[in-house]
Amino acid sequence: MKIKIFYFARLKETLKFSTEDLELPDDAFAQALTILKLKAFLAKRSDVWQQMLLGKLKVRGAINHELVDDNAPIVDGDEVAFFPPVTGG
Amino acid sequence: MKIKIFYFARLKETLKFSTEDLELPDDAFAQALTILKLKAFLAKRSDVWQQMLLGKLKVRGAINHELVDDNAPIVDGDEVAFFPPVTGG
Amino acid sequence: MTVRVQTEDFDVGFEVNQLRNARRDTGAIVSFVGQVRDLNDGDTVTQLTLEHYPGMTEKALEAIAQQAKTRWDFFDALIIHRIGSLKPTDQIVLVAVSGAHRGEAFKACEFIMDFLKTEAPFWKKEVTQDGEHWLEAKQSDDDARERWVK
Amino acid sequence: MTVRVQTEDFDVGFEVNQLRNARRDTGAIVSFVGQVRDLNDGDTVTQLTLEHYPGMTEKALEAIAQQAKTRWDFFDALIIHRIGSLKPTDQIVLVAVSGAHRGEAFKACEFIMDFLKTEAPFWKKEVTQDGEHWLEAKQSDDDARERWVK
Repeated sequence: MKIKIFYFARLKETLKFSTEDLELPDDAFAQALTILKLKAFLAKRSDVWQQMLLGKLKVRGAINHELVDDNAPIVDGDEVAFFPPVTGG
Repeated sequence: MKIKIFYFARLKETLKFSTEDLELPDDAFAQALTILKLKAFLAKRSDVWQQMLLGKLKVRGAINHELVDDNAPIVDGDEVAFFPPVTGG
Repeated sequence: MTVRVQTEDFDVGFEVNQLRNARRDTGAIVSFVGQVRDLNDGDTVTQLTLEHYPGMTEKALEAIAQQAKTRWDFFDALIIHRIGSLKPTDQIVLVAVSGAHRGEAFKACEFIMDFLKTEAPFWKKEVTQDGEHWLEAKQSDDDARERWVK
Repeated sequence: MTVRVQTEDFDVGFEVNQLRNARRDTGAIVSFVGQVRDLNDGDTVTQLTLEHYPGMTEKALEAIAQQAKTRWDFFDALIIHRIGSLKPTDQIVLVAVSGAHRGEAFKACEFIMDFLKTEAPFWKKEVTQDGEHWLEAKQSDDDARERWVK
């Protein structure tokens, strides 16, 4: 499966990633992929990733431009985004 | 005692009075004058006055530019006003 | 706190900018503009005349703004109310409140409007196709005011 | 319903007049303007950068306006939010709501602001004398949002 991931604000700056295309083998993991499982997967990349995605910072997820919670399922072709709580207005 | 009375909106238009200076003998009536007693006093002038001041129209009173209730006392030199419920804004 | 009762129209953008720029720590400006509707209770309105009680009006509006100030934390409030002869789509009233944060500014602005509607000595007379008549006070305005005192 | 996300400033007077004049039965326009404060948590702010999520931002703001529409009776809503680099006293956001009556317009405007603050993907980074840092989300904003869902 192929997904696109965007990172914003503190995540983007610290991870030095604004966007990436991620390709995963179509196995059981991919078929049961959720926001939380994707966070855990990415967190294995390094301590910084671990810290940013599963650390003290509350990270919110969006799928295809909709805010979702940690259990939301991710499917092939989805646009996923991770970002800290919003601070506009 | 001498007081000044103002009438507004429907009262002014129907009574054909916008303002008047009223002089009352300094008797027991004047000494115990209230908004309600003044209304009753003025209502004796004619059916129209009776209708406007003690009829179906809710009439509010003010003394020296402050909204007051029917029992508010009126003293010499006061500026009294009668008007329907307000409709600004 | 500024209160103006005037026949002239007002410029919302100018007034809001004045409030906004008065302090560099202003974070929020809430404003209300009321305008003459062309329809009221199904009648087509062609003109509206606003009468008031000179002397009392300004005092009543200032008292309302002061009362708001004792209840909410805001920087400044501006009240402009027009009098005289107005047409549909004319502006009647502006209430603008500046503050550090939005919650208190929203409440103060709505409070001022609800009390202005029920305590400031203005009276509206409408001209419709059926002639002219004084507007009746609305129960909904009394109810709106009551919310703040319970 | 109109949503605009832009780097340019906006003109509150112009926008409020547009809304006001769009319908002759408009009786009330409630608007909120947010501006960059020169002080935040005691630090002097010299600059503010607003990042957002293009594509999602517009959708989120439209969804908020639509949600307000299902809850209150108003005519139209306008949301303008600036992005990019701003300075103290710059305008950040405008929410304006037009309607027949004030109560519903006040509620809709405040509702839109409370949800914009907690659901629209904007992030603020401040530059102060101590360097730059991302702003933290505020508990008070979450609380403000919660009032509408209980």
